[in-house]
Amino acid sequence: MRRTWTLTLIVSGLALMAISYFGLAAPWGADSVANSNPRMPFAPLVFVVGVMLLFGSAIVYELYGRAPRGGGEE
Amino acid sequence: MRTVTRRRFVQGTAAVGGAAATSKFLFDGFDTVARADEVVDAAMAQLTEDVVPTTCWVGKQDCGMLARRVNGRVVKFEGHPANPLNYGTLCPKGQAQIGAVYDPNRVKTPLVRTNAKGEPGTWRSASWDEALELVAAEVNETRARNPKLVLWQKGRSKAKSFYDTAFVKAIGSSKLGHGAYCSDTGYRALEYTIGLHGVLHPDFRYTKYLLSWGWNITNAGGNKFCWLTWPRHLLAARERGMKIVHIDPRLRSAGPFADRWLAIKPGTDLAFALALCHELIANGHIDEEYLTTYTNAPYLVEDDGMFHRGDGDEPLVLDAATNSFVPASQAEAPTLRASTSHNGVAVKTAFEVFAEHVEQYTPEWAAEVCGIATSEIRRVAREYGEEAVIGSTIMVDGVEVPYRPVSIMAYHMVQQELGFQAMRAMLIVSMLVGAVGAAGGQFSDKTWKIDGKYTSLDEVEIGDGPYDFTLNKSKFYPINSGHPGLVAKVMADPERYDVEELPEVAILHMVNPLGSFADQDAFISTYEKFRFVAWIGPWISETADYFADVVLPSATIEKYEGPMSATDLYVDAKSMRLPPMEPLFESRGEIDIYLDLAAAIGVLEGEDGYIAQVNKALELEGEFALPLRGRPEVRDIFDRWARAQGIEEGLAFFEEHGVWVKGPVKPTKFYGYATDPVFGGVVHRLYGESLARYQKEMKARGVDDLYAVDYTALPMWREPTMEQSPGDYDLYLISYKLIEHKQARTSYIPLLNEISPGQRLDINPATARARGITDGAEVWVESHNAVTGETRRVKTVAAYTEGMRPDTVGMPHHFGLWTHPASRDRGPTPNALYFTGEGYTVNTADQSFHVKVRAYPEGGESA
Amino acid sequence: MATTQPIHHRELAPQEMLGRSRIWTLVMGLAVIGLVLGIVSYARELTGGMVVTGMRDVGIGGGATWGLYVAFLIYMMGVSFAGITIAAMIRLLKLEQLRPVGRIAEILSVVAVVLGGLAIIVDLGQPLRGLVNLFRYARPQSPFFGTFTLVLAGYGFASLVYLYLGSRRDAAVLAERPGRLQWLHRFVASGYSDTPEERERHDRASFWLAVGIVPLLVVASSTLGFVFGLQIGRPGWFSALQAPAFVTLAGVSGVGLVIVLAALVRHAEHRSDVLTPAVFAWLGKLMLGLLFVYVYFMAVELVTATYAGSEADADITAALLTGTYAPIFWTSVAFLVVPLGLLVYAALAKRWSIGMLTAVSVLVNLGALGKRYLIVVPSQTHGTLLPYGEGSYTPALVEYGVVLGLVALGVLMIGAFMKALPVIELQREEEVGQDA
Amino acid sequence: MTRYAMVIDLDRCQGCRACVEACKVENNTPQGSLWMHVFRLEEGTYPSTTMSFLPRPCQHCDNAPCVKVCPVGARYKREDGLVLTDFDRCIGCRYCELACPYGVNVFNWSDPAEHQYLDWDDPDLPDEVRGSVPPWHNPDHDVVHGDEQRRTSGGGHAKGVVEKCTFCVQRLERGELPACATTCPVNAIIFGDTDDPGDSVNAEIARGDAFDLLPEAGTKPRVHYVGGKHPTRSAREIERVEVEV
Repeated sequence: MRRTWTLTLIVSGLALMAISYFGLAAPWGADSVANSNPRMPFAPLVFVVGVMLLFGSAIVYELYGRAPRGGGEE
Repeated sequence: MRTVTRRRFVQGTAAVGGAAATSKFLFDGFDTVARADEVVDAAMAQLTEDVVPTTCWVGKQDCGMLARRVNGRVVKFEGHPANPLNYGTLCPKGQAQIGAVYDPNRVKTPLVRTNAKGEPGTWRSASWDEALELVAAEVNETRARNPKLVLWQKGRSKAKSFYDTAFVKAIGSSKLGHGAYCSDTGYRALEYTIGLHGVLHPDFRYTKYLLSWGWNITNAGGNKFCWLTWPRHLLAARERGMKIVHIDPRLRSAGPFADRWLAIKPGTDLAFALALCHELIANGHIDEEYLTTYTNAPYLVEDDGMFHRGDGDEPLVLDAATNSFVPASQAEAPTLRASTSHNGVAVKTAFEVFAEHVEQYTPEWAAEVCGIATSEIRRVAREYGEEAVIGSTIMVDGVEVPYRPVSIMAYHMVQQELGFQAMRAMLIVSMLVGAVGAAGGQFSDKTWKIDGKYTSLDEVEIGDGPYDFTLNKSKFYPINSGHPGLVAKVMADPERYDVEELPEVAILHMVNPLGSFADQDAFISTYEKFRFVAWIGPWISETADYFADVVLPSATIEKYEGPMSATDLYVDAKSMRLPPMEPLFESRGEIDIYLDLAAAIGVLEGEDGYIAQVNKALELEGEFALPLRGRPEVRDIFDRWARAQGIEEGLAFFEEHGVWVKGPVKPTKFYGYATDPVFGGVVHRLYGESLARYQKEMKARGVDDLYAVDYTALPMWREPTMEQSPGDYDLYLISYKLIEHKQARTSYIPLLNEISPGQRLDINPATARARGITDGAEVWVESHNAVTGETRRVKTVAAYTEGMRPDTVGMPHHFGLWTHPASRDRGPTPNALYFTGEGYTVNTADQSFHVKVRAYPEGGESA
Repeated sequence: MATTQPIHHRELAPQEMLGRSRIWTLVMGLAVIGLVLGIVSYARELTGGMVVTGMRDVGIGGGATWGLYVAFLIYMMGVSFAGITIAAMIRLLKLEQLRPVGRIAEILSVVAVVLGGLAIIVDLGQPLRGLVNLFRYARPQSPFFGTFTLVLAGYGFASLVYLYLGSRRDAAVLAERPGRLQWLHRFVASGYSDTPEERERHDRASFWLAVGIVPLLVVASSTLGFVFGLQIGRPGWFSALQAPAFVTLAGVSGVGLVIVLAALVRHAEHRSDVLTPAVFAWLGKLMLGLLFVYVYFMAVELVTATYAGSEADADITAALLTGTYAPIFWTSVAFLVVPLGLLVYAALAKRWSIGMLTAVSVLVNLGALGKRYLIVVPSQTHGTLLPYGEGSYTPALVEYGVVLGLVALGVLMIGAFMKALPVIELQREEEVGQDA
Repeated sequence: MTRYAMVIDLDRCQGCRACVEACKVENNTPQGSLWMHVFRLEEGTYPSTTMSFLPRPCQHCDNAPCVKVCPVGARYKREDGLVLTDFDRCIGCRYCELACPYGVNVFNWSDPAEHQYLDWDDPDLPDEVRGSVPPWHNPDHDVVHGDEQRRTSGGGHAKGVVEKCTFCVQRLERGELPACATTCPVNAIIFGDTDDPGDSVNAEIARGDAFDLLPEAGTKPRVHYVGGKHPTRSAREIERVEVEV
């Protein structure tokens, strides 16, 4: 289960980055007004979220099934 | 403290608390979508936009303009597409003048002085009525004794100067202009020699070889047009293959447009011209037909230099047809070159005398004097002579005229001690090849109109004094251009010039002697002597600042003025300055001011009153004449004028179209050869007999040789007086115009100061290094008066340029003003270095703008 | 022998909690002053507009439009890059003896990213717009996109995660002891129990994290290099070498700072027990390697500029070698070459004195700063392709103030961390056992 | 489809800087912000000195470095060839200024409203300008332009943003030529549509002596030059303007 979650995060993170970078952000090029706008508003934010998911996965991997508080289990 | 209490405008914003300012900064245009929409609504709300035709106010030639108005406020001036002067274009000043119109530092109300004269003024606001009454009282007080002791002085006249000359006539005052500082030397020389009112400019439509003689091609116009119109002609000619020989110590003036650059030594133009004459005669480039038919070249001259008149009073010539001596007007084929005797009197033709006279002026000699290679001088003379294709003719619009595609453009360069004769010599160069008034040849005025001075200058009667304060008809300056600087000298020491009565009241109209004339010191010490000074202008000039008792604020462009000639030589047109807005603040248009002033003085109505004079000046007769009773509306004056011109709509025509294009000018109007009678029926004076006569009379009255020496029948070289300055004053100072500025007053416009920031000393790097002057560093320029020994110095910054003669330095003639915050601290004016009076004034009472100086770095005083 | 016992049974060595020395207090005090100065300076910039800085338009403005701030940004990015690399390498290459500096490197990395980010903000004419519009409109094509998103978001976050996971164990240890920060320690520990599987899991996680970070870093720092490297319009910048040169010099300065910090901790907090000369020697060798490569790049760049360079490049090179910038240039070069010499000597003599290394580290960092400055500025003042004539740029006091403030902020962050968590990993008890 | 282009005839340019002033008044650019610059250049030593003039508007490149580097797409290229700046989006990073080989970008270092040639001593100033700053305020700049509906015309909109020549987008929309082309006293600036075969601008571009500025930069400018020659780096600028930001 822990593994599944972690992998899901990694994959989705990478996916978001890829989609945002290649699909949603402003298209490459300097020859039209379209180049100046992201295809989806806040696409760059999506990219950043992707990056965060990617590395956040490590936290999930380690903390899976732990309460954020409490010192060690009895 | 110059005027009512002031505070900094920006304090308002500066006072804003840090916190507020921060949020303003952070959120300024922060919202990136909503903002745009808001402003759309905001701006779209009730905007009324229209366009008003008018004419440029800042320059001298009144280019046609269209004023774009939004809600009644002018937001931009653009060129009027149909105006032949500028065809829709505008120069930098024309564009930037909007900054002057809205200048918060304009005089807002009439002002009355509250402190002593001779120091920066403090003022109180006054009503128009009070101010006008004050002026009227002072004027009338003096007029009662002698109206000539009221001095009316104006800077450049804008448009047809009918309304101010009408005022001068109505009150009978004396009058001074700025001419003696402009190019009047040249005007006198041409009026005297060929009867035209102007200096030298070419027939750009056909000329192929142009001597750009001290012409500031890329920065200044000529005497007839602003810079804008001349370069348009020049470029058209150039694209037809015209070659330009640039004769100027400074390359920048022609910039890339000089095909050849002859860096002549300042003040030696006469020598160069004489050498050209020498070469043209030597090469046989002589238009005998023109010289014998239309000039006094064949007139017989006796040894005393006077014409040989026999028993009659008309000069005789040797008629080759009958080989007899006959009066000039009756000769069929006058002989050009002869040296003979008649009734035992040895006589030579004037041309013979001239030819012998220029024998001495060889290219080798001139090369020495002018600092130009002999080969260059020969080359120019040869090319000029050959390009003239003497004898050829051309059909222009169905009229056959002689074709001499060689010409000279020369303007302010004549403002030098030998200017009058230099200009005569340059004109004679043109006369020798018959280029005067020929297609492609030498022009001077817009049309070939003979000026009254052609006769009057020949008949000057030199009086014995006492003289009037302009020294008109005096033994000092028999040919007189009315030199304000001389008037200053006279007022400083009347006895010396045999003058008894000095002016008491001055009405200064947009003229600023302290700022724009040479010899600042002289003016400061003289204007103090006026009992009363009234100033008319949109700003408080330096002169007003020191000496005005009353200031009458005039409008800038927001007024009626006109009519204006809009011809570019080849297309005839008239235009009008129409007010694109109501006069700002409490200012009034000049015509309104003069109407009110005339009324206050009590000369508005009546037979010789102001209105009557206006009728005369504008030729308003019959139904169009203004009624002599009651104060006319300014618009009505021009409406009558327009209808008198045959325009039914009257002024409404101009209010709709802006410019009245009458169509092309006929060649018979401007080609001297094509006019009827040819050359307006005057004989061109190659030989200036009367000049020699004046010299005799002057000497007979025992004036110093300095005054008389240049009154010679033929141009004669002598070393300029400035050369007598000590050797360590080893540089020549010249001054010149910048395209970004008009006189000094445009330094009131920050838009222009930005692209042309201030004073500088153009100096050749080699020259500078030898004196330890580094580029951009502060440098002292010190001038020396060769006659009085007086020295003057100013500090400015060095500007290296390889386009300057090593023995010459240059300064733009703008700047040096102090009353306007925008013009302060822009460096000195070169006028503070020039001298006027003996040695620095032309024999026609015109100003010389040459002086010997030395330059040394700040801190290097001992250098 | 290694018998596992619950950690709370273990006594905490007194010196293992740091941040109590007099030096620490002194440094923090100075930092607070610096920060205040920085804030005041930036306030002036906000209210008065950037006209209060020494920057001006390129061309008619006769100035440099990017100055000290950007130089500082690049420098900080480099530091951050190096910090996390070291940390990651310790993981990947199992460099047990370097573990004591591991966390120092991690902290350095996080702090540097934050400072770099702030350096961008203070350089913006519309800072608040920047924060919104970058997330809203950032364009991949602009090298800035890479710099901003990858560098800041990417490994800023990554190194934070890395630091966090690495700190859990020590937090757990501290969470046992009552104190003002117990809540924090508990939160960070987030239920860490020192069971073998927990440790094993942590090791695996951080291993992969490291694996993930390293390539990211190379990409990120390279894009930063591209910010300059891809500019045809700027002579002296259009150089393929930019990216690699950036990365190496980054490494040099980063390792340097790690050494300085380590030395400081060692001296101030008496941790010679773990921060052994061996640790420093290792770092020294690492720096030697990087420095050697960089000096090589530098030489190549110079040669290309002087020989193959265009007129414009030649002008810049002239300005660097003999002109306006010669003093900064040659000082920077000396600060990089002299240390190289010293390190080579140390390597040959096999004598790595900590004092010498610290001195060297300070020098190379100054040198690095200088080089960053010289990459940014001269090409603007002396590299205009149209005949604008020479420009000039001197940082204004405001700029120095702001940069000082940023540095101070960094110091405060590190200091605060030292208060909260051990800046040197607590030893695992099997090691304790060995000590015992 | 329209593709705007400009041709500057150096055989005609007299370096008068009327274009500079026309631009400033039309676009209300603040003090120190010159979108058009005219170089006055000097080469060689006396007496063999030569001089030349070089007007330099934004080159509106088809391959514009500034557009590529703009992090937020505030600087963008329009299909009609114009390179424009969205004043409401620019974050003021000045990256475009670095990327541009021609040095055409201008940054608002201080509050433009306080740099409109008006900071003179005068208590009545606020009344006199009646809220329009500068007094010749052009309302076209308050509205959005083009299909993209962005506020791109005029200058001095906000502190901390970059601005530059817009080819007078607001005038083009009214069917007028850019202010510089209109005012040029010697008609040295020719402006037109390269997609219209009948437009005179095409003939000019086709001239044998036509050249672009800094071709090596590969920016494909839409501003071309005819007559004269490309300035060398040995050219010295004389009579430099003194901008005060």
